[in-house]
Amino acid sequence: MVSPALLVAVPLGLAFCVPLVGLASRKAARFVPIVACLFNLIVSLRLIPHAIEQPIVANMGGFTPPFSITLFAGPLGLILSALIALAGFVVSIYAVAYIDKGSTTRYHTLFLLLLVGATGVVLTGDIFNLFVFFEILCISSYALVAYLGDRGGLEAAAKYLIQGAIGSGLLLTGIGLLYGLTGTLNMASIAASVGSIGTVSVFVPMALIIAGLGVEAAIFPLNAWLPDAHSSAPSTISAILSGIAIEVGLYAVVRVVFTMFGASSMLLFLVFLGTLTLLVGEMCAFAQSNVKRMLAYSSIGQIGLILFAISIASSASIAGGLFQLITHTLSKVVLFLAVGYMIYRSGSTEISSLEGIGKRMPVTSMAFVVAAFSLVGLPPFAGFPSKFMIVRAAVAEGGALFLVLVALVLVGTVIEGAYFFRVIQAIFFKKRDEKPARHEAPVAALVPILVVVVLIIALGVYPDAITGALNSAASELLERAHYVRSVLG
Amino acid sequence: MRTVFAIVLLAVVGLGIGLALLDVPFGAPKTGIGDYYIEHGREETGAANTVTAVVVGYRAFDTLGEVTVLFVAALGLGAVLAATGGGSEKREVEPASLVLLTGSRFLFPLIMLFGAYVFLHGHLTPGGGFQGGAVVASAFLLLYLGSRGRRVSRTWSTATEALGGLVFVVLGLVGLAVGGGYFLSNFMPTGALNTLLSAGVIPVIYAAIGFKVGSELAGVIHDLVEET
Amino acid sequence: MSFLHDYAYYIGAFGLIFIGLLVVLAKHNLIKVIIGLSILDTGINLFLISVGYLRNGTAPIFSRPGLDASGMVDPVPQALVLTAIVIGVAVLALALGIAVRLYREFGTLDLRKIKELRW
Amino acid sequence: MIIVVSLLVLVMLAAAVAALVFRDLLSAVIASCLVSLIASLLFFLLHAPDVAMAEASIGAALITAVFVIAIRRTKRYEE
Repeated sequence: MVSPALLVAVPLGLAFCVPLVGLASRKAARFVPIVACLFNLIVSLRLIPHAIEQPIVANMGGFTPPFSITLFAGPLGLILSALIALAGFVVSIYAVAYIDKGSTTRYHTLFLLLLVGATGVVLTGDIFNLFVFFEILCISSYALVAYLGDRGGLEAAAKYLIQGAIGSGLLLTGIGLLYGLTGTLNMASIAASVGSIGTVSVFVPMALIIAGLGVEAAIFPLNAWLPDAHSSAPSTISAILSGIAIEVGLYAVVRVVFTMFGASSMLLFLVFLGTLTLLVGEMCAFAQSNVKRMLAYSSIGQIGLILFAISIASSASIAGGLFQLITHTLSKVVLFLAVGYMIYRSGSTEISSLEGIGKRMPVTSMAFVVAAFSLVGLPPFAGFPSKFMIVRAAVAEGGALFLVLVALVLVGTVIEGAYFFRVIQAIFFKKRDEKPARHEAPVAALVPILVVVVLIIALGVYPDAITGALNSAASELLERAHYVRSVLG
Repeated sequence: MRTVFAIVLLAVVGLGIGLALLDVPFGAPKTGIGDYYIEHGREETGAANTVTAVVVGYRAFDTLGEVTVLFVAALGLGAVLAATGGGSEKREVEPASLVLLTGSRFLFPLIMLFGAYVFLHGHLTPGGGFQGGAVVASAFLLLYLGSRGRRVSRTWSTATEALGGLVFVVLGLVGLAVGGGYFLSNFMPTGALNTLLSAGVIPVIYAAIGFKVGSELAGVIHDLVEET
Repeated sequence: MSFLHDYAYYIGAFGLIFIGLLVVLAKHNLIKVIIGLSILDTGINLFLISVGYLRNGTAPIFSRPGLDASGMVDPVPQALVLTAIVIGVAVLALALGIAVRLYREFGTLDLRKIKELRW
Repeated sequence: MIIVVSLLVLVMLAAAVAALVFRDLLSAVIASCLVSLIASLLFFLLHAPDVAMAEASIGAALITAVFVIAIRRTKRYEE
């Protein structure tokens, strides 16, 4: 069995190689991220069965925890790292042809480092190490948002950077307080000792850490940066930010709340926050006329839905929430990648300018439709079983409160359906006078899109393929004592 | 309006932190992982400087992430400033004074030497790769202030950055291969305490970090100065 | 006096954090905001080091034999702050790069005006 | 000792306030450099010589230089 440290070390080493390869040949440098992602995908998928039996704990440097930094490769971490590698793989194939402006070697290095940061966050078992990898993720996303150097991108990057820096300041203050209180940084040993400290003293660092991470996770009052950043970045980066970065932020919040603090009193608050985020995101998305901004707001809505599902904190709801997370990543990757070439061909990001593009780019448009249907939750796509699981789990909680919340979630879904149908209508059913020739996206872009589309359909038809792994990921989150035991022995 | 809102928000946050701080008394002895590091740091890593033992020994993985953060920022800065190289009119360069010119030529090698000293002695005395790297970068800053003609070659500095990071990762992987299956484990003999050739891989890693940080910070200055 | 003895460093640290956040939240000039971030970082670092302090302690370096290990200050916050300083500098450098580019594109550093100029 | 520390803290906070109110960005940067320098002294008094070195060389010296270069490339006064 390979050490999970390789999941971070090998892509990181390859990322340091990209500029060196780039000195020799700029063309060759574009393929390094593909290799790194493929490696991570294979290793993560091979480790998942082991991790379901027993979480793999790797101690850095050979010291014993809590004195070393540990990597905790449980089912949850490995599923997410496989998802990151998959999305990175698909997007980096697409980027080979799509990214042709600016210093492309720097783009590919930053892109790979962003994925390294995300992988580190989902695997680490140390709160300060989480902060460090979080910064890698954030700083490379600031730089990539500004990559094109146009007005919108620069402004969005500046806003994103300021808000992100405040967030990481809060996070670091929280970590400092927590270290002062517990005398340790290892998440398992914090979890073991947090019960013996006064409630107020624990609440303050927890609030600081959640607020700090919440900026990146785009939870409702902290998400002002997101629509600009996601809509101004190059489409490949929008896909990764939307499909990976905010999910990783959400993972960090969930990990901190569930495993580190075991804060069951926070959960109801997070359920409300999730519902609120969902409704705000979907309503704002409905009001947009720019297709990329619409997708960005839709990401806020989806994050709200995932937060809602996970915070219900029953085994079924967490599994549903994680399934929704996977669905969202796959769908958003397809949507942003498809939209990338649609915008390129039509020359504008307005929804109205996409009219009739279904005739010019039928395959890309069909991929867009599949992903949109999946996000809305229509069968036979992956979004249907995931949304169904969430709704069923929420209703099973019982009580009028959850029925109301489920109703609100369904309202959100209806709004989501409405704005996606509006776009689909523009793409296919609006008539344009002239007869434009067919002009598809290049094959290098279509292949990755179609691979994910096939995955979306396969998961929709046969969801049982991953529900087993998701259930054990859910129990990893719910059983704190088991987490502490497997790290500290 | 915005200022008032900010102050109210900060007051609430400050009150909460103040309450939590009552449980973290200033200057009192605390029982945490720090005691273990002080007690066992010398024999487990061979570094006389316990802070270095923690930074490059126990928490070397953090440090790997940290050099990556700086790498990301230097690259990102380069990418942002390089994007759409519009009109690149040459800016007028006022000549530096004779004192600065001569001084910078004289001081440059001395500062470089001092920087190398700082990062090579990180396991013995205060200092290390980051401080030494910053000193090296300040030598380049002086070069930019003094002799206007001399420039860092961005190709070479990028290569140094990437190689420094690569050395760190490869040392970690060698540790994984021969050091009992642990990434970043100290596989070299730790030697006698308080000598230059002690603490196993720590001086090697700190030297790599020193070169890397120095070239990254020099590259940041270069990118901003040359930006047109 | 004993109040100062106990809280002087905490007051300094949280004073800096407070002022830094105030600059970031209340100012509109981008470079001023970045200065605020730098003050915020310094305050957080000072706070972390204060957490690890031990009264009448010594620096955690065995520079000569015979130093008492029990009287040393906690090395962990120092290691964390080393990391945090470098990360802070990385963010500041990138932010300044973006500010320089923004000025070239918009001709102003005022965040309100930049918003108006857009499209 | 405590009087020295209190005075240093006071000067540091005053410098930070100065950085807040100065309209001249160059003066504000110098004030924030002073904040870093005093913080580095305080680190030294807190028995953290490693951090003091890092703060003095990176936080006070280099980043101030980068700020000054950036201000030269943009505008000196806040409007």
